[in-house]
Amino acid sequence: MQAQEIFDKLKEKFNDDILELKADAPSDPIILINGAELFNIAQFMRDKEELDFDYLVDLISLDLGDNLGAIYIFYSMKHKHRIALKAIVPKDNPILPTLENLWRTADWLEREAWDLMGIKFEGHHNLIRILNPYDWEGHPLRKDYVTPEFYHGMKVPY
Amino acid sequence: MLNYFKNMWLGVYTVLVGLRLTLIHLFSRNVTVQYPDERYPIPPNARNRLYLDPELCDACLRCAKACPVNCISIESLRAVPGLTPPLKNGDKRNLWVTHYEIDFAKCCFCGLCTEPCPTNAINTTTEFEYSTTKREDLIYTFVKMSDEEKKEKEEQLAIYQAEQKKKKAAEAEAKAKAEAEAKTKAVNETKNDN
Amino acid sequence: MGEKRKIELDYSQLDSERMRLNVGPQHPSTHGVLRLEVELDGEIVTDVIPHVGYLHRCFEKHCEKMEYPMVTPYIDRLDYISSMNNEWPFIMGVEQMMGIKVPEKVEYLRVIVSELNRIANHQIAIATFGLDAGAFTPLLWLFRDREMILAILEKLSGGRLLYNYFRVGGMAADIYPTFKEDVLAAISQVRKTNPEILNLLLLNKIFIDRTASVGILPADVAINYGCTGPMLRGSGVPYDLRRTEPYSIYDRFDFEVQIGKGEVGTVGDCWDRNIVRYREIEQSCNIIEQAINQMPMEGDVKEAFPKKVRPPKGEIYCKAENPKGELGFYIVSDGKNNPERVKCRSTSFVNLSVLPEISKGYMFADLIMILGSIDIVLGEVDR
Amino acid sequence: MEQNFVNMLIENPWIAALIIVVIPLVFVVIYALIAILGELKIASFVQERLGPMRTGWKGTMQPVAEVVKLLQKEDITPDAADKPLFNLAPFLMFAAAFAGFAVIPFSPYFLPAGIELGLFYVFAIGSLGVIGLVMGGWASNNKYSLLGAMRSVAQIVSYEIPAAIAILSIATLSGSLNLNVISDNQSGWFWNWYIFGGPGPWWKILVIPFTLGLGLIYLISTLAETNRTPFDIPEGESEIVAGYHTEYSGMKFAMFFFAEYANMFIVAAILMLLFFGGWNSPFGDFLNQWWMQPVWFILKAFFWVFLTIWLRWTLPRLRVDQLMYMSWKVLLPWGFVCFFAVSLFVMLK
Repeated sequence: MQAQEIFDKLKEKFNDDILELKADAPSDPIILINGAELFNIAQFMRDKEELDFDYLVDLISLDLGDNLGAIYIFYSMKHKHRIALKAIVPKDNPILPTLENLWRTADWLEREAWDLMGIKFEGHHNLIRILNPYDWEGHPLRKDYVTPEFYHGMKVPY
Repeated sequence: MLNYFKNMWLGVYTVLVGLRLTLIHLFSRNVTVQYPDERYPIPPNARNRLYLDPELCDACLRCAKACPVNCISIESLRAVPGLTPPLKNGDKRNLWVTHYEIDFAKCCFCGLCTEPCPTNAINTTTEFEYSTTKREDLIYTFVKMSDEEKKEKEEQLAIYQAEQKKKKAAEAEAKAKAEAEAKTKAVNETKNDN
Repeated sequence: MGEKRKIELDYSQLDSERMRLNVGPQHPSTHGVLRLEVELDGEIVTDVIPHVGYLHRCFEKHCEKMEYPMVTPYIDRLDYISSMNNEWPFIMGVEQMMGIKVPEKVEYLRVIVSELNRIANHQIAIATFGLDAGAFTPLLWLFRDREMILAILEKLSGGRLLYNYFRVGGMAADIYPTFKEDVLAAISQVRKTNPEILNLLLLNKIFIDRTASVGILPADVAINYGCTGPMLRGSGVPYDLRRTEPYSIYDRFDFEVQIGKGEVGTVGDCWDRNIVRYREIEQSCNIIEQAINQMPMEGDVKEAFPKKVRPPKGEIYCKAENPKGELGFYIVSDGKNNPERVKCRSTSFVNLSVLPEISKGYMFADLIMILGSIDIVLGEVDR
Repeated sequence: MEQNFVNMLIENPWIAALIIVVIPLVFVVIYALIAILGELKIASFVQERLGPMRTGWKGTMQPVAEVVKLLQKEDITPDAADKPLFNLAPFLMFAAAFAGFAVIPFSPYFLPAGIELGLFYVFAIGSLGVIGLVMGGWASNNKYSLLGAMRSVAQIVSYEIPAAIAILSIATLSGSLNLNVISDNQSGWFWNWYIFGGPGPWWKILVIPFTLGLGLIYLISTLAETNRTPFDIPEGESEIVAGYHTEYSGMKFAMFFFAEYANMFIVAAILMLLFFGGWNSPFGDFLNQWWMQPVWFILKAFFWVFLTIWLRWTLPRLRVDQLMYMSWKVLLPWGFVCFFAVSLFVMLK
C-alpha cells in the first residue's frame, strides 16, 4: 500500500489527530500525528487487516529545539509496506503513551528514548535507564545537555 | 523405543565421524605464523602508525580538522616570504610548523588525515610495534622548534610585518593620494567642462 | 519407633530459596561486557534481566559533533565483527540525501566486500556458539578460514578489522591486481572446509541435543520483538532486506533466502538459527562468485566523490541487511557539515531484548546457548 | 611371587616403605607433566596450530614452566571463604587420588600394597575425592563454585554405578579382586585380554560383544569420573567459569590439577588392568621381560590418555540432564545386560 493510501485510511478513522503527510523523496514518508492519540492510532495500524503493521522497526527520538519528537517506523511483513509516524511533544512536558503492549520491542526502544532524550512513556512497566548508568543525571542527547564534570568522583570529559 | 536406539546409534556414529575428522587434522599442515621470527605480510597500504614528513608539511591544519578523535595538534607561525626555504616538493612555504604532535593513544587509525593532505606530508606506515610502558611515550612529536628558533622566526616575522605595515600604510597613503588627485582632477575636468 | 510416622510434605513450607546469579560483566561466554542477572531455581532459569550499557560510547552524541566523513570510523566500531556491512547503510543514506549515483564498479565492490564480511561474521558466530557448547576445535578452524577473508579486506582497505573503506560516492581505495584470484581462492577454501564444520559440530549428536528445541522463538514473537536477520529467518520468516527491499544491486544476484525448517527439533530453536547462518555462508559465496564475474575491473572508484559532503536539509532512514539483521541509520540533516541527529537501529540491541522471553524455564546451560545463538556484539548493543 | 622389588633390594623396612611411597609420587608428577604437554600439543595439532614453541625444544618444557608459575603465584584465600575447609579441600582430593596408587601393580614386581581386595579398595578410595570437591566448592563461597560442586557430585556418584557394574563383571570373569591376579590371568597374546573375553575355549567369541560393551561402558564412565569432555560439566568454563575451583589459584589450584591427573591415571590403570591385560605384552612372550612390563603398562595407560585428549578436542559438552540420562538410561541397562551375559558365560564355562 502506498503512503498516501495509508494516510487516507488513518485520516478517515482519526480525522483531526492525523496532521499531515510528508513524502518528499528521498526521505521516507512520514505522517505527522497528535501524540496523545498515538496508542490508538498504532493499535489501529497493527490490527487493521489492510494495514497489518506487525513490526516496529525503530523508534527515533529527536530534539527539535522547543519540542521533542518521536518517530516510529513501522513495517508490515505481510503487505511489505513501510510508514513512519511522527509525534511532537513539548520539551517541558514530554509525555507519550507507551506502545510496549502492542510491540514488545518498544520496551527497550522506549527505555533508550527515555534514557537519552528524556521522553516519558506513560504506562511503561519499567521505564529506567538502559545505556547510561542507572543513577546518571540528565538526558544526554538533548541539545542543551551539559556534560557533568564528575561522576562518582571520576572525571567525565577526558 | 525405536527412537532410543536411533539416538544411541546417531550418538556413536557422529562421534566417530568427528573423531575421524580431528584425526585427519592431527596430521595436516599447521598454519601458525611464529610471530617475531616469521611475519605475516603486511600490505603496503596498511593503516598503522602515522608518519609526518616535516619538510613537506605546510601546517594547513587539514589533517587536524579531518581527525575524528582530535589526536593531532599543530602550532604554526607565519613564514616570511623571501627568507623562507620552500617545501621539499618545491612549493612555497606559507607557514612554519613550530609544533606538531600526534597522540597515538588517541589515534583510531582511520587514515582520514592522510586523504586531505595537499602535499602527502602525513602518511600511514606499516609499522605497528611501538608499544611502550608509559602513556606519555605514545605522544609523538614530529616537529618541535626550539625556543630560540621560534624567537628568531617571530622576530623576523615582526620585522616583516612591521615592514608590511609600513608598506601598506605607504601604499594606502599613495592610494589615497592618487584617489584624491583623481578626484580633484575629475572635479577640475567637470569644472573645465562647464 | 513402633508407630509408623505419617510424612506430610508441604512444599510451600519447605525452606528453599532461589539463587540470584550474576553472569558477567566478566564471564567467558557473555560475548563481551554484558551483565545478566539470572534467577535460578536449582539449575532452572526462572528469570533473566539483562543489564547493558557497560560499553556505551555515546556514538549518537559524537555524531552530532562530527562531519559526515568522520562518522565512518565510529560506525566501524559499532559491530566490529562486520564493519563493512555497518558502513554501508550510513553511506548509502548520505548518498541518497545528496542524490549521488555511484559507479557500477563501486556497487559491485561494495557487494563483494560486504558479503565477504558477512561470511567472516557468520564464521565467528558459529565458532563462538560452538565454544559456548564446549567445542573448541571448530573455533580455530573457522578462524583459519576467516584469516583469508581478513587478508583480502586488509589489502583492499588497509585495516584488518576496522576498515573505514566506504566513502560517500565511492570507496577509499581501488582494488589491487590479484583481487579476483584472492577472492575466488578464499571462496573455494570456505566451500571446502564448510562441510567439515557441519560434520564436526553442527551435525554432532551431542551438539544437536544441546541446541535442538532449546530457546524456541516462534515467528510471531520474533516479529513482535523486532528480531531480524538469522534470528527471524531461523523462525521461518523469509525476511531478508536483500530480497524483500533490494538495495544497491542485490536484485541482480541469484541467491536463496535461508529459513529455519526445524529439521532436528522445532522451528526457531538454537540449531535452526545456526544452520541458517551456516547456509548463508554458502549463499554469500554464490553472490560473491556472481559479483566478481560481473564486476567491471576498469573504472575509478573515486569518480563520484562530492566536493564537500553536505547533504541538503531533510531526514532519511536507510537500512541494510547486516549479518545480524536489519541495521538502520536515521539521519537528520539541516544542511550543515555535520548531521543534526543520527539514530542507529542496532540489530544486536533489538535482538538481545528477546532473551528474557525465550530463556525462561530452560536450564542454566541452555541460557548460555540461547545467548550464543542470538549472536550479539556488545559494541553494537551499547553503542 | 615377590610383590616388591624394593623389598628385595633394601633390608630396612622403613626405608623400603618410604621408597615405595615416593616412587608413585614421582611418577604422578612426571606423568602429569607429560599428559599436560600431550594435551597442549595434540590440541594445537588438531586445530592446525603449533602450540607452545618457546619453552625448551619445541615447547617441551611448557608444563614445567606452568607448574613453576603456579607455585610462584600468590596464595589467595578469599575473605568470605570458609578458610579451614577451603585450604583442606585440594589436599584431601590429592590424598584420595594418590591413595589409589597403593594397589596399582606397575609390574608383577612392584605392587605397593598387595591386598587381596585391591579392586574394591581402589574403587572405594576413588569415591573419596568427591568430598574434597564438594568441600572446595562449598567453602569458596561462590555461586559458580557451588553449582560446579553440585554438578560434580551428581555426576561422579551416578557414573560410579555403571563403572561398578563393569568392574563387577570382570571380577566375575576372573574370579578375583586382586589386581595382580587379574592381570596375571590375561598373560599371553592379546586375545586373552578380558576385553576379548579373557582366556577360554573357542566359543568365548559369543561373549566378546558383551565384554567389548563393558569396556566401552567403563571407558565412558571413566571420562565422566575424571571430568573430561564431553562430561566436563563441573568445570564447564562457558557456563560456570571454572566450576569448583573458580576461587583457587597458585599452589592449591596446582594440587587440584595434580589430583585430577592422578585420578586420570588411576582410572586408566584400572581400565588397562581389567580389560587390556595390565602389564602383559600383547604379543605373548615377545618383549615380556620384567623390565618391559611396566613400560607396557604405562604405554597402555598413555593410550587411554591420548584417547581422552582426542575426544576432548572433538566433542562439545553435554548438559546436566543429558548426562544423567546417559548414565541411568543408557549405560546402566546395557551394563546389566552385559553383566548377565558374562555371568552366564562364567557359569557355563
